[in-house]
Amino acid sequence: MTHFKVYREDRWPHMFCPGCGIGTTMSCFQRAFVNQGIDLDKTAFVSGIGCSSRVSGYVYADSLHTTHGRGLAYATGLKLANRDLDVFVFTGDGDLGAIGGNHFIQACRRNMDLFVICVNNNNFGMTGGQASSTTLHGYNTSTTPGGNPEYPFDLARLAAAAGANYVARYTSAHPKQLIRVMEEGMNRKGFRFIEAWVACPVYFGRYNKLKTPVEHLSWLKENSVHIEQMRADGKTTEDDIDLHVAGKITVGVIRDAQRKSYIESIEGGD
Amino acid sequence: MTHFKVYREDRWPHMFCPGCGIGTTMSCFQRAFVNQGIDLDKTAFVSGIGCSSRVSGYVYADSLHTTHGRGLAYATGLKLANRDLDVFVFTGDGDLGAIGGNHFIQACRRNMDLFVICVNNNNFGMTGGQASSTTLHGYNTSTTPGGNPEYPFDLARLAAAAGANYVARYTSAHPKQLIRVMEEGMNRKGFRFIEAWVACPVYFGRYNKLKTPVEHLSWLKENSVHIEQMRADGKTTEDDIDLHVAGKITVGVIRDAQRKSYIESIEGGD
Amino acid sequence: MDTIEIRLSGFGGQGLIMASVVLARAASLYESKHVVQTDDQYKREESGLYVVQTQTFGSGVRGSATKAEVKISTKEITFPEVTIPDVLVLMSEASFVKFGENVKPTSLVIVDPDTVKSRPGGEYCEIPATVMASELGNKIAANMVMLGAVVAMTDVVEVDSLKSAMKDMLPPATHELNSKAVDKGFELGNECGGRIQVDWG
Amino acid sequence: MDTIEIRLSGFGGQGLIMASVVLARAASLYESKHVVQTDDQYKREESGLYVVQTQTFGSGVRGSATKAEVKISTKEITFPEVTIPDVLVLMSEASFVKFGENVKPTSLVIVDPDTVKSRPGGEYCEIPATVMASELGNKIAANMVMLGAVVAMTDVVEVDSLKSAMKDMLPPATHELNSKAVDKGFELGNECGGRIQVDWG
Amino acid sequence: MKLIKREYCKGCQICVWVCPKTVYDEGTEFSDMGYLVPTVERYDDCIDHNRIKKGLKQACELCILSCPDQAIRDDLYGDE
Amino acid sequence: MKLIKREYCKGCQICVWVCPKTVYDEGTEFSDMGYLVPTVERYDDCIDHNRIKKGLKQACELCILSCPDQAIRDDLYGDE
Amino acid sequence: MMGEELFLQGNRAVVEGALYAGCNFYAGYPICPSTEILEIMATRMPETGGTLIQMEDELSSIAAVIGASWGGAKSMTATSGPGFSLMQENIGYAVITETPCVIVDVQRGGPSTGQPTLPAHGDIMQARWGTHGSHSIIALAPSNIKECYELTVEAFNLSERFRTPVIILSDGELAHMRERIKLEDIPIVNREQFPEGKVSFPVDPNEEGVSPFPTFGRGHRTHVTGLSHSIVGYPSEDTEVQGKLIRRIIGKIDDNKDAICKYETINPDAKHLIVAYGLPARSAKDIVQQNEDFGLFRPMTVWPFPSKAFIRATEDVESVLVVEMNEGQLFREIERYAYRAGVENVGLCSKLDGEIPTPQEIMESHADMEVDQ
Amino acid sequence: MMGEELFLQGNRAVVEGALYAGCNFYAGYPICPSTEILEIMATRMPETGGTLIQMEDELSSIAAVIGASWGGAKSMTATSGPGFSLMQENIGYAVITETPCVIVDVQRGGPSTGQPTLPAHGDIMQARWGTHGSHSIIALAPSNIKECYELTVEAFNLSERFRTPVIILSDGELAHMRERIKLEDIPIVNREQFPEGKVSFPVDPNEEGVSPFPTFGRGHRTHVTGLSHSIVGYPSEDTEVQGKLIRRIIGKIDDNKDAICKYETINPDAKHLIVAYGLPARSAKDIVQQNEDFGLFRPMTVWPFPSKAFIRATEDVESVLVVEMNEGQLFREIERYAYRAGVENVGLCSKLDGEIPTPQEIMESHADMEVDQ
Ligand SMILES: Cc1ncc(C[n+]2csc(CCOP(=O)(O)OP(=O)(O)O)c2C)c(N)n1
Ligand SMILES: Cc1ncc(C[n+]2csc(CCOP(=O)(O)OP(=O)(O)O)c2C)c(N)n1
Ligand code: SF4
Ligand code: SF4
Ligand code: SF4
Ligand code: SF4
Ligand code: SF4
Ligand code: SF4
Ligand SMILES: [Mg+2]
Ligand SMILES: [Mg+2]
Repeated sequence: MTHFKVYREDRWPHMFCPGCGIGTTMSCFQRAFVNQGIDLDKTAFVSGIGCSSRVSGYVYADSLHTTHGRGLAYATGLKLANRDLDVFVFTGDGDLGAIGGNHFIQACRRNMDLFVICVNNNNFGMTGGQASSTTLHGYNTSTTPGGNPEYPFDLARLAAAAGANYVARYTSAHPKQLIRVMEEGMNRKGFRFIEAWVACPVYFGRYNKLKTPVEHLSWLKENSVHIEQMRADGKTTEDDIDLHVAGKITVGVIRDAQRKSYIESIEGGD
Repeated sequence: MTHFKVYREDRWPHMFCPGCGIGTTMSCFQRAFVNQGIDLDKTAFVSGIGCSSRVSGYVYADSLHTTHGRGLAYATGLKLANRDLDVFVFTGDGDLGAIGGNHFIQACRRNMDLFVICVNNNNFGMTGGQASSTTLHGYNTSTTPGGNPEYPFDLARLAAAAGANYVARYTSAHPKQLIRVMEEGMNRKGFRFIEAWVACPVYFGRYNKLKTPVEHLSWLKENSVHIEQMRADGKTTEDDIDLHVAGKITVGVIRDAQRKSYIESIEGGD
Repeated sequence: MDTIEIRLSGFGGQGLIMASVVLARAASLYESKHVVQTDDQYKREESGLYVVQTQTFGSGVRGSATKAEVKISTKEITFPEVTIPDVLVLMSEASFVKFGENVKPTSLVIVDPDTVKSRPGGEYCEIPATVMASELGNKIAANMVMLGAVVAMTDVVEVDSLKSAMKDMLPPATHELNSKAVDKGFELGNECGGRIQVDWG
Repeated sequence: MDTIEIRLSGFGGQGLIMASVVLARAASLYESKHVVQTDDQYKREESGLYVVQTQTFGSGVRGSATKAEVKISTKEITFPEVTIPDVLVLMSEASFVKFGENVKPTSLVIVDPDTVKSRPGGEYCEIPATVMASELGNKIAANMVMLGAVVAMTDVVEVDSLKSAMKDMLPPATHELNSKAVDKGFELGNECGGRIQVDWG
Repeated sequence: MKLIKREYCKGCQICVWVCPKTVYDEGTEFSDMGYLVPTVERYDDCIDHNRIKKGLKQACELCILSCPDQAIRDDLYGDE
Repeated sequence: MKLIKREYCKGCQICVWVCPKTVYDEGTEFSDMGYLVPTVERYDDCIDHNRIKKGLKQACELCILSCPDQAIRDDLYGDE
Repeated sequence: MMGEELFLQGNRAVVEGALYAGCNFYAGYPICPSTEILEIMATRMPETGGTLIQMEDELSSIAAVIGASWGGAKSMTATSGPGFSLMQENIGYAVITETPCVIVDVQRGGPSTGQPTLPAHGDIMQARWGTHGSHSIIALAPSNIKECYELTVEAFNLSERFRTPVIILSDGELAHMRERIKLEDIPIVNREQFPEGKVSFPVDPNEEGVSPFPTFGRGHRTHVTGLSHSIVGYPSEDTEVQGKLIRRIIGKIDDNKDAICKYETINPDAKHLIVAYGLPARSAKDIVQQNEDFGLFRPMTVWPFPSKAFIRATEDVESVLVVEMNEGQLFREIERYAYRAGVENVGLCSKLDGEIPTPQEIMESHADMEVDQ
Repeated sequence: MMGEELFLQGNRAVVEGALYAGCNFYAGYPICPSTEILEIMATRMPETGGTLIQMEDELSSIAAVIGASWGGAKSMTATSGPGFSLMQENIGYAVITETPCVIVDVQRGGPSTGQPTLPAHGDIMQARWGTHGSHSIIALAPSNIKECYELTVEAFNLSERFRTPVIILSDGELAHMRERIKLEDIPIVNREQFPEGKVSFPVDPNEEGVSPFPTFGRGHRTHVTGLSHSIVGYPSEDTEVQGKLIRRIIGKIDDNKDAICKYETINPDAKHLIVAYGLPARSAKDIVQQNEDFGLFRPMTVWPFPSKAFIRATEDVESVLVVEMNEGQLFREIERYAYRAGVENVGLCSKLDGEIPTPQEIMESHADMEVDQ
C-alpha cells in the first residue's frame, strides 16, 4: 500500500477516533497524490487547528501546523516566498468556515495558488462537538441542545461566489469520486477547493443518532445528490442554498473556471 | 429638508471630502428612513472604522462606532440584547469586505436581523486610498502602483451565497433606486444588505483618472447594468462574477428571500 | 488516616472521569454524618467531608490515557492533586505504564485483569470490572463495578451515597444497570484481600 | 541665531507638508557649504546643516487644518518639534485661529491675505501666494510662492538649493511652474519689510 | 427657491451635473472654507418647482438627493 | 491476501460495511488497544483479488480507500 | 437556591456565579479548557431567559458581548489563551468606551496553541497589557471552586460599578476540578443608569470617575466611539481631551484600589512571606498552615495589584517568595513593591511545565533563596 | 548606495533598512501612521525582486509573514496599535516555532482606535506581554531617522540569529518626521541553515539556545507546530517537554542580553539619571547636553531591558527619572532594578496626550520628585 510513502508511519496509529472520516480523506488524498506523481520534496502542507488540521503532522513532508483559522494566510505567505512549492492545505469546517472564514473567501478571491481540502464533519470535533458554520439547521451539538437555530454555509458555493477556480464536493462515502476531483484539482491552477463531508461519529454522530461510523457514512451517502442531477431537475443556484438547509449535500464539481491565478497575475503573464 | 431630522446638525459640515459619495448615500438613507416613518428612539446605528463608518456619528440616535471590521459582530450582540431596536449598520468595502469579511458572511448565514449599508468606494478612503477587496482588477491605488493584480469581490453576490435574505446594489449615481431598495429592505426581515457604489474622488478617483466627483459619478453610471438586463441577456450567475472583473456593476435586487431570520429561529416561530 | 487519595486511570471512553465525579460527589454531598469542620478560612463550610475531584484530559480525541482523581479528607484540602495515591485503579495497559509504579507500600492497587496486561511488582487486587459489566449487560458499567470495589475495600463512602450520586449524574435508563454494577463491585471488593482504612471520625 | 524654526500652516490640499519637505530637503542635502558639525553622538554626520521636518496630520480626510514644520540648525537637533516658531506662515483662517497667536515678538509672520481673513495683532507680512500662483497658472503652486518668500526673508537656504529640492520631489511637468512660483515668492519676499537673520557661519 | 447653504457646500459641482434642467451654474465665489459654491440660476426651469406650483408633489429632487453635503434645500417644500 | 494491521485498526467496521462482496466479518478478538478487529473471511470473493489473478489492475479497493486508519493492505498488489 | 450545596466543576461555578450576578447575554467560541462554560451556558441561558450565541470566533464574541452591554445586558464571554489574544483589540474598545462586561480566561500552556490540556498562568501580564495603548484593567484570580463562583459575581459587580471590562483568570485545572460550594447571598451591583428622558450631555463622572451609563434604546441618542472623545461622546483630535480621558479611565481603577482589591493574608507576623494566587496558593497554604515562620499573601485581585496591602504584609519579613505557574510575571510587579518596602531577599518559584507547584517545590525554592543570600 | 546621504521620513527609513537587511517578503494591511511602510514597499518590493501582498487584515498579515519565513524569506510587516493587537496570537506562534520575522509597530494614541494621528508609546508593555503564555521577546525603539534605518537592520539580524520575532517600536511622529541619514555598511546576519540533505532530527541548539533553521522545500521534511513539541518537532503532551521548550525559548533571549541589548549613556557620573527611549530621549538629551548634573540612559533595546547596563548606570546616582509617552510602562521594569540597585528616589514624567515631553516638562517632573522626597 502506498499510504506510508506519503505519511509518517512512525506516528501510526494516528490520533483520530475509530471511524473518523478524516482518516478516509487521508487515504483518498494519498492515492490522488501518488497517482499524480507529485514529489514530496517539492510540496509543503499547511493546516490550522482542529482534528482535520492535524493531518499536516502525519504527512511526510515539510508541514506547518499553524493557528486556528489562519492556515490559508500562512500558506499564502509560504507559497509566495517559494513559488516552486506545491502548497496543500488541510482544514476543517470550523477552521475554514468559522474562525477562518475571511481568509477562505479572500484566498478564493485572489485565486491564490493553493490546493485546499476542507474536511467537513459539520461540527468542531477537536473541542468536543460544538456547532460549526456547517452544522445543519435543526441538528444537535453540544452547544445547540435545542437544535441548531442557524443555517449552514454551503462552503463550496461560497468558494465559487468568491472566485475560486476549481471547486468540488464529495463525501467520505464517495472515496473514488473524491480521488477523482482531487486529481482534477491537482491539474488546475489558482485556488482549488475540495470539500469532503465526513463522519465524526464520536461527536456529530453521537448528538444526531449516527453513533456508529457506518450509520454516519450511510447518512452521508443517502443524503448526497449529484449537481448534474440537480441541474437536470431545474434547480437553480439559489435553490441549492436552501436545499443545503434541508440537509441535502450537493456533490460533484461546482465550479471549474480558468481565471488567472494570483501568481499568474503578479508575474504579469496573460 | 428632512436631513436634520435624522442627522446631528451640530456636527455640520461633516468630515467627508467634497463630492464624497458617502454624503449622497446619507441623503438617500435619510429619505428612505423618513419615508418609512421609523422612530429614531427605537433604532441604533452601528459601524466599524473607515470614512463610511463615520456615518454613525452623524445620525441623531444611539450609535456605536466600533473597531475596524467588527461592526456586524457588535450589532449582533446589541440586537440580541434589545430585540426591540431596529439596528442599522453603516460600513465600507474595507470594513466589511476586507478585515470584516468573516463577520459579513456569518451574519448573512445567520440571517441576523440587521439592516446593513455598505458604502463601496472600491478602496480604503480613510487611510489614503489603498486597494480593498473590491478594487477592480487592474485598477490603481496607492498600494497597487502597477494595477491591482487581485480580483474584486462581488459583495452582493457573496451575501446571497452566504444566505442573506435581501440583497440589492445601486450606485450613488442612482439616488432614487437606492432609496427604493433601502425602503424595500426596511420591510424585510433578517439580514438586509444594500451595497452602494460611490465616488471617492480624492483617492480612488485620483488614482484612476476620475479626479472630479462628476467624472467619478459618470463612470459609475456608465458602468452599471441592471440585473434584469443581465438575465435577459442570458448571463448566468457565474458570468456575473466575471463581468464584475471586467468592471461592470450589476445593479438591482440580487436576492429577495424569505428564510427565517435569526431571531425568528431562536424565538421558535415557524 | 484523615485523608485518602484515589486515582482512577485507564483510557478514554471507560468513563473514569464520570466515576471519579460520582465518588467525589457521594463523599461531598451524601456523607453529612461526619464531623463538622470549621476554620477561619473556610468557615462557611458547614458539614461533610472535604472533597476535591481532578482529572487530566488528553486532546479532545478519544483513545488517549486518562486519569481522574479524588481526594477526600476531614480537613481542608489545599494542594488539590493526588501525588502518590492511596488507592490506584488501573484499567488499561497504557495507564499501567504511566502510573503503575507511582505507589507507596501501603497503597491499594486494583487492576482490571482483562484490560491490563502487565502486573504491578508489589501487592495488588484483581477486579474483572469490564468482564463483569459485560455480563451485567454493558461493559460501559465497568467504571461502576470498580467504584463498588473501591468502596468495599476502603469504606470511603456508604454504598447508598455512591448510588445516590450515581443517580444524580447518569440518565435514569441506566440506573438499574449501574446499581447492579456497584453492588457487584462491592461484592468483588469484599472478596478481595487488600483493604485500606479511612477514619472519618 | 544658530537654529531657525519654521511653521507652515493652512488647510489640507495646499501642499504645505510638501513645501516643508522641499525646504527641509534643500537645507539638509543642498547646503553643504556650511560648517561641518561633529560631536560624539552624531559623529557620522559629515556635512551640512542639521534639519528636522515634522508635521501633524488630521484624519485621512481632506479639509482639516494642517501644520508642517522645519527646524534647521548648525547643532544637533534634539527636541524635534517647533514650539514657538521663528517664522510662521498662515494660509487659512482655521490655521490662524489655531496657531496665529503662538509667536514671539521677534517672529516673522507671513499671511496669505486671500485665504486668511483675520490679521495678527503684532507685525506681519502679506504674501498673496494663492493669487500669485493662480496668475502663474495654478493656485496649487501657492506653496512654492510662500517658500520663495520665506527664503527671501530669512536666507535660510539658497534659492538654487530650494529649486533642486523641489525638482527632486515634484513631477518634471510641474518644474517650470514651481520654479517661477519660487522666483515670484522670492521677489515678493524681498519687497516685504520683515526679515529675520540666520547665521550658518 | 432652491437654497444652497454656503457653510455646508463643498463645491463638488454634483448638483450642476445632475440637474436635468441645468438650474445651477458653477458659481464664482469661494466660501469661507475655500470652496466654489454653485448658484441657482434657472430656478424657473426646475421640475419640482413647476410641479409644486401646480400643486403636485415634487418628483425630481435629484440635486437634493445627490448633494453629498446636505447643503441644498428648497424652501417651497415647506418640510424644513 | 487482504491484511488488517491489528496495531492500526480501530474496529470501526467500515470495511465490513463498504465491501460489496462481504469479504470481511466483524471479528471476535479485541486488539491491544481494545478494538474489535474484523477478519478477512471470504477473500476469494474479493473483486480485486479476482482481477489481479486475471492480470487486470485492481478496480474496487473500497475497503482500502475507506479505512480511516490505513490498516488494510493487500499483499497481492505488490506495492508495499 | 440560596444556601444550597452543590458539587461543581470550576467552569460550572463560573456559569452559576454569572447567572447569579444577572448575566443575561453570553457570546463565545469553543476552546479548551474553557469550552464547558459555553456548553453549560447553552443550556442555562435559555432556561434563565437570557441569550446565548456561539459566534464565529473570539474577535466577534467579545464584540457581541460589548454590543450587548450597550443594549443593556450583563454580558460575558469565556476563552483560553489563543482566543484571549484575539480579544485584545476589542477589550481595549471596552476600556475606552467604558463598557461593563466580563471576560473569563481559562489559562492553558502557551505560548500559541501550546498545551491545550495543561493548566498554566502564562496570561497574567497579558491580562494587564494585552491590548494596545495606555489603560488599566481589573483581573481576579480564584483559588477554589467557591471563588470561581464568588469572584465571578464580584467581577460583574466591579464591571458594573466601574464601567469597565473585568477579567477572571482561571486555568485548565481549576476549570475542571470539582469541590462543594454553598451558594451564599452576595449583594448585586447594577450600573448607574443615565437620567431618564433625553438628557443633554455631559453628565459628570461621580467621585470614582465613573459616569452613568446611557443604555441604548432609552432615547439618550448617545454616540459611543473608540476614538478619543470628549465628555459629549464626540470624537476629538484634541490632545487635552485625550490626556484627560486616558487619565480618568486609568484613574478610576488605579485610584480606587481600596474599593477594588481583595486579598487574603495568613500568619501576618511570619518571617517569610509567600505570595501566590490561584491554585499554587493552595500549596502555599499547606506550608503556612504547618509552619508559622511562613506567611501567605494571596491577591485575589491580581490587577490592580493590591500594593498597599502587600507593602503592609512585608513589614518585618526577611524574605518574599513569589510562587507562579509562569516565568515570574506577577513577580515583576511584586518585586518593585518588595524592594521599595525594603525587603532585600525576593525569590521566585516558577513552574513552566503545566504542573501545580507542590508544597515541597515551594520549600525547595525557598531554600535556594536563602543559599543565594 | 553606501555612503549616500538621503533625507528620509521615519517610515521610509524603516523600509530602506529592511531592504538593506535583505527583506524580500512583505505582507501588511494599511493603518495610520504605519501606512507609508506598506505603500513604499508596494513600489520598492517589485523593484528589488521581493514579494508584497496586501492582506485582508493584520491577522493574516503576520500569518503570511511567518509562512514566508518558513519558505526561506526574510519577512516583515508593519502596523499600529489596533493591528498590533490583532497580531498578538500569531506573534506567539512565531515565538514558539522560532520563526525569524520583523514586526514594526508605529504607535499611536490608544487604547482602541484612540488617536490615530497622534504619537504615543502605549504599546511598550504590549510588545512584551501581548501574546498569551510564558515567553520572551526582543523589541527595539529608535530615536531618530538614522536609527529607524539601523535598528531595522539590527532587528532582522537579531531575528535571524535568535530565530525569533523582533519588534520595532516606532511612533506616529517618528514615522513622518524627516532627517538626513547616511547609509552605512552594516554586517548582515542570516539564519543558520539546517544541514543539507534529508537530516534526521534533532539537531542540537547552539550555545545560544538556537537550532539551525530547516527552510521548507529543501528536503528536510520538517513538521512545525504551535503545539508544545519535542526537539523532533512532533507535538507532545509531556510536561517535561513543555518545561524544557519554554525555558529554552525564554532563555535564548533572556540569557543573551549582552549580545542583544543596545543602549546609550551620557554623563555617566551625573547625580540625576534620566531614562528615556524614542523621541522623548531627544528632549532628555537636550537637558543632559546642557547640565552635567543630569545623565541619560537610553535603551535602544527596550526588551529585553538592558538591566545590567542600567544598574551600572545607577551607581552613585541620587535619583532616576523615567520619561515616557504613556502612563509609565517601562517605568515598572526600571523601578524594580532601580530599587534593587538601591536608588530610593525614582520618578516618572508621563505624557498621555499625544505630545512629546519637552525638556521643560522633564525638568518640572524632576523638580516635583525632589519635592516629594
Ligand atoms: C483562537 C482559537 N480559538 C479556538 C480554538 C479551539 N479550537 C481548536 S480546534 C477547534 C475547532 C475545529 O473545528 P474543525 O476545523 O471543524 O476541525 P475538526 O476538529 O472538526 O476536524 C477549536 C474551536 C483554538 N485552538 N484557537
Ligand atoms: C485593526 C485595524 N486595522 C486597520 C485600521 C486602519 N483603517 C482605518 S479605516 C480603514 C479602511 C477603511 O476602508 P473602508 O471600510 O472601505 O472605508 P472608507 O474609508 O473607504 O469609506 C483602515 C484600513 C484600523 N483602524 N484598525
Ligand atoms: S472527534 Fe470527530 S473529527 Fe475528531 S478525530 Fe474524533 S471522529 Fe474525527
Ligand atoms: S477619502 Fe474618499 S471616502 Fe473618505 S471622505 Fe474623502 S472622498 Fe469620501
Ligand atoms: S429638483 Fe431636479 S430639476 Fe429641480 S433643481 Fe433639482 S435637479 Fe434640477
Ligand atoms: S452638490 Fe451640494 S456640495 Fe456639491 S456643489 Fe452642489 S450644493 Fe455644493
Ligand atoms: S477490494 Fe473491494 S471487494 Fe475486495 S475486499 Fe476490498 S471492498 Fe471488498
Ligand atoms: S476499516 Fe480499517 S480501521 Fe475500520 S475496522 Fe476495517 S480495518 Fe479496522
Ligand atoms: Mg469540523
Ligand atoms: Mg472604502
